[in-house]
Amino acid sequence: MVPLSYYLVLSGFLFACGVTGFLIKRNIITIFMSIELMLNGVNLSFVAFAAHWHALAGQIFVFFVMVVAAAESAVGLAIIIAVYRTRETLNVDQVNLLKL
Amino acid sequence: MTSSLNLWLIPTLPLAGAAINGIFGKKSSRTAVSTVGLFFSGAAFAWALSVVLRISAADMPYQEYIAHWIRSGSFSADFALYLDQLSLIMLMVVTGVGFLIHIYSVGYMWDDPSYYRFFAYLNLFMFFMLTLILANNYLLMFIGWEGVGLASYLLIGFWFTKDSAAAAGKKAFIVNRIGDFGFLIALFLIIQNYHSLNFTQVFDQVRPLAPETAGAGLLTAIGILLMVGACGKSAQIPLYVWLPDAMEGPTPVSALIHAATMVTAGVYMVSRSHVIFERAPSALMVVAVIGTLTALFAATIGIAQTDIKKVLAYSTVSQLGYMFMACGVGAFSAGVFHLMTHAFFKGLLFLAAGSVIHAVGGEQDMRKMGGLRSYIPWTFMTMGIATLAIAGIWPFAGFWSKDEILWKAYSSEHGSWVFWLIGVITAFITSFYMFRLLFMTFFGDYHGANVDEHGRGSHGHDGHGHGEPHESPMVMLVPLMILALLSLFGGLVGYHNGFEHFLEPVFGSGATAEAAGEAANSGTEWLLMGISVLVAFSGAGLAWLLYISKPYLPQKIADGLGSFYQAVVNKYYVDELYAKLFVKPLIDGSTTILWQGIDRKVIDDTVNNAADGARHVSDEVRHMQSGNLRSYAGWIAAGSAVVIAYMIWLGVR
Amino acid sequence: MPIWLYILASVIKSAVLLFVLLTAVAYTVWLERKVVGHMQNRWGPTRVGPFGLLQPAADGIKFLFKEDLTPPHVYKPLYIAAPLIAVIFALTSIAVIPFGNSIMIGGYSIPFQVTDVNTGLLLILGVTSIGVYGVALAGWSSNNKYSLLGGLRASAQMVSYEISLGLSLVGVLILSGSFSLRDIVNSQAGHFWGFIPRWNIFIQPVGFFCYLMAAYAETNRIPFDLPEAETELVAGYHTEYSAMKFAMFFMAEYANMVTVACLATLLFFGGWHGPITNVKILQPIMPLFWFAAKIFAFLFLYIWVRGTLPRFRYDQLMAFGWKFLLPLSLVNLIATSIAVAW
Amino acid sequence: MLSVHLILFLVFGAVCVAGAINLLAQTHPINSALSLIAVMAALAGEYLLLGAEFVAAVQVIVYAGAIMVLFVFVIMLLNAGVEDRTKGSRVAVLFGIPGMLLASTLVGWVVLRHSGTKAVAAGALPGDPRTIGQMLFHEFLLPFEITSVLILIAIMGAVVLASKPPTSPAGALARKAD
Repeated sequence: MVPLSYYLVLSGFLFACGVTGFLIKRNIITIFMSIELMLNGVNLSFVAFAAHWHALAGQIFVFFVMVVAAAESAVGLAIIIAVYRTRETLNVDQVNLLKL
Repeated sequence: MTSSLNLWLIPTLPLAGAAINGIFGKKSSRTAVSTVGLFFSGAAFAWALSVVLRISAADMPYQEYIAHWIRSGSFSADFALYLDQLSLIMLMVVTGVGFLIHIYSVGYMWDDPSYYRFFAYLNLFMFFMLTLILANNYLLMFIGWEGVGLASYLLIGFWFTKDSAAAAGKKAFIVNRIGDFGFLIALFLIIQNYHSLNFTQVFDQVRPLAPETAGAGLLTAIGILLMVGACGKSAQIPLYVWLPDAMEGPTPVSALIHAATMVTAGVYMVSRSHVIFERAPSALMVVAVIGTLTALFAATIGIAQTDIKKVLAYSTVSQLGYMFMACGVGAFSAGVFHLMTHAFFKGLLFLAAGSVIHAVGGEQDMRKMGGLRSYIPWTFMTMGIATLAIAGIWPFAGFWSKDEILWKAYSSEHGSWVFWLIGVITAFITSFYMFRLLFMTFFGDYHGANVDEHGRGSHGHDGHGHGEPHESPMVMLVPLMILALLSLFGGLVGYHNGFEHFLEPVFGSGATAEAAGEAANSGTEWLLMGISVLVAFSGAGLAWLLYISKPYLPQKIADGLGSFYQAVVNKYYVDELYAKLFVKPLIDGSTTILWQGIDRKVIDDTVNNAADGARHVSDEVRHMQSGNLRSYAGWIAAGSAVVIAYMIWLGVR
Repeated sequence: MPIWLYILASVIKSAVLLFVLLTAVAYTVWLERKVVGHMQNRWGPTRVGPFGLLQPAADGIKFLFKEDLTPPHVYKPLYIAAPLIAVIFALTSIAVIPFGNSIMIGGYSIPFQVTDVNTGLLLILGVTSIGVYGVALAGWSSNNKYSLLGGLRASAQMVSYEISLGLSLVGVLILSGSFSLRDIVNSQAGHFWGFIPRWNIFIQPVGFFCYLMAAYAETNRIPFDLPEAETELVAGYHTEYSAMKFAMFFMAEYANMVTVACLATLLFFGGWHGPITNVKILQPIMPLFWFAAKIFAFLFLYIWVRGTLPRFRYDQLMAFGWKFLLPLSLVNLIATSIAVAW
Repeated sequence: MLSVHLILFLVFGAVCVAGAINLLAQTHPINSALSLIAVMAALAGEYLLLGAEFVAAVQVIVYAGAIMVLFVFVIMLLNAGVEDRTKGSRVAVLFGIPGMLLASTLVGWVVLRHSGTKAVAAGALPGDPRTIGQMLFHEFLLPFEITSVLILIAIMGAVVLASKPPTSPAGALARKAD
């Protein structure tokens, strides 16, 4: 028997790691992976809540999150390839033309 | 009521005419335009006639529901029509006189380049006027009220290329707005207190109330505010100033809107609200005083006017004052009676004046007329009848109604001999200036043989030969004759209080009680009647003396009166006074405070400073958009931290 | 069953299974060399032991004692980890494969299976999909263009064919209504009309075809062995590997073949069910025998195909996978579900 | 007393934490990717503990087996090297990191304040494929179908984005003619 809060803290930790990764990582692919890490953290809390409240819908949400994550990574990685093709770099600090 | 009367057809037919003429008129021939205009107004008249024939007194008041309009909580205002004896009379007057004036307009406006526009407006006016009359609630009535105001504005400014016409239109509209403001507040008060605008519902709630004796009360307030609205629409002191200026419009318009129908809307509205007024004696007193003063005041101005239409305009104001006097003394049926007869003879007067103007090629100054009797005999005859009618000479229409009003002013419980006296004086003056008009125009020598300088080319009726005044075409004369007949015999409906009895279901038993008391005072009544006829004849005689027998006298009298005469000629400087009192301060205030002060300094500067500030802030803030993904993420993280902190604070608070 | 006994049984079963599996892997290699040799009119291994039967042992010793060469400029952690990943996940999936019915020992029912997970098939699929990393990382970490191309090809190919693989199995899953491999096998017990075994192959021939094709691609076997096409890429992703690391890839490949054969047997060929079940003495043994026989048949098919068919071109491979196999398995899935629903 | 459940939770949790931290610490994307795979695999274990076996399986198959393969594939394709520590964003450090720390501290505080929450038992919920499937295809049919459209669009978008634009129409035609 594990208290719900343990799962939530773990989930929050993973999410925070994802945010941190987004903030400190320069490689666009790693940043992307940080997003996936955040999604995974959220998924964990979904499943934990599903078990806690005996609501299967929580698990269903995880599937949708996964589907969206899959779609997102497919498109995102395609964009990364396109960016790399034109800018020849993966460093987000150097891909900053979209500004005033 | 077994079957529907299809009342809705009556307003919608002119609307259809207005739509057809307004949309297709420009490309259509004059014949087509006049056919459409006449057909739809005539159809409305015909349908109204058929309604009169089909409906019986037992069926009234008859209500007809058309569509639902506003339903908000317990409040509702629908497109629904209401027909009782009062609205029936108005209906007949509006459609009948309106149709005649439509016919007349065909001749009068034939040469105008905007012929179709005139008929579209005219039909539109009919639609709104009928809506006003037939509405079963104040809101729909108000729609008609505003609609006729719009139509009036459009028609006064019909020749909008002329500055004075455009200005007169605006003046009419703005002055009316002031009155409407009072009307609206009255409506708000009614909604607030009676939660309805439906006539039956409001009056059912008011009827059980006792008259407000202490002077001021809710009903008094509503009544006075309604009177403010009526003052605007019906050109009473202090809001009468627009009506003389409204004579800038084409003469049929003056006849239809500014004499026969629209200006009487105030009388109609006050009569319609008689339940409220009867329970607010102070409000009634206000109505009576305003009406009496207006009657006298306008009549005195009428003496010195030289423009034929201006004379008639002041006469209209004065006669409207009569009607309000009647309403003010509680004799609503007398007021409505005078409304009806006035519609006949004043419509006729205007149309005849139009015919005169037509005949002399656009000239409106009476001093340049004279001796027209032989040139335009039909016009002279009809106008003569109308003059006799308005002067109140037996047995013409005006006699019956005016006499009724004077008698009621004297005998009614709200009346007093003061009203009667002023009424008689006014009748004398009326008779005098009307005969003055008649004599100056039709008698003596023709002063305008060389009238060729008419700058009224825009009137469009200068296509005829000048020099010789000429009779108008039959299409104009026929309406004149019909109206002359009505002016002759229209008053007979009031014989033996027939008219009053007809309206009894509307105005209630009070009228009957008065009728009962009348018998006792019949001796007094005969006396008063004699006095009023005498006064009418003496007015006519004075006019004959001054303008036929001794034409040099008026100038002498004018010189003798000096500044007083100047004041009368200049309409007591009321326009100048208003300009000083209201218009100038308003313009100055608008310029310095509203425009330079508020608009420039407050609104513009607020907007400009906001824009400048936004630009400066943006100049700084745009650096946030560095194009760096991680910076955006940083902002998001910081922002979400704030949101989370706030949410948690909400939770633990 | 007390927990210690459960753990003990699991450990024993794991050890036995590992031994059997590795032996099977070794002798599959021997079998392949022998069969292909005969097909190509050669003898294959003959020197070590009778019929060269000790050849696998000799090979093993050779791999162990050969110099473990690590080229310069490789990314070392992954270079080392890649073969481990490959072999570990290849061996893991065998854990949920049931080889036969339970037997009773000391009053406890012990299944012929390391662990009976009721989503066994999903676990196999998951583990197989993770196995891709071994190949991909090996190719990338070797810092060699042939390796990299081999790795890229392998990962693309395996990801592509995994879809068809999964879809081809769904038909069977619909029929049996379970993810548990034991339930799937048990649903195939009995006969049609008394003599045709109630195997899924007869109901799902298209599904089986798709599965077979996808499985060949997943295991990088001829005709889909593009990742290690020696004529183009030297040896593909394991070009830079030698000695035991190379042996691990080798073992992974053959272990995967065994797993695929096991799955095919379980899903389409009735698992351990077979004729001659009424001989009392043989009852514990017969299921194992039938199972082994079927697996052998599959492995033989692998070798047979290898000896027969040429290699695809890479674009043909992708076109085949996406444009033919995937639609085919989808059609099969739809047809099956309609038939079942009806 | 440590139950088996708790021990397993801690083991998987430790792998998760280590993987997540390693993801941050590593400079080479491939290492980060592998760390993330480890996190995902460990999360699958956590899901098993929570009784969500189907979610666990899908987590491995989809996340670890497909999405992350894609990542690794792209890393290999672009031959991404060790990231360079450029200083492109002060905001991320000055606002982002403190914001993240603040937010996670607050959330952690709130969660732990309610540590009296009931324990979650293994297998407390039927997470088997049958129940999930029935729910997915009955209650959540519309979202399911919509996500399928989403996936289709994503596929097309990825193909369009990643495919090399033809240098010129003529060239494209010539290639087609080959």
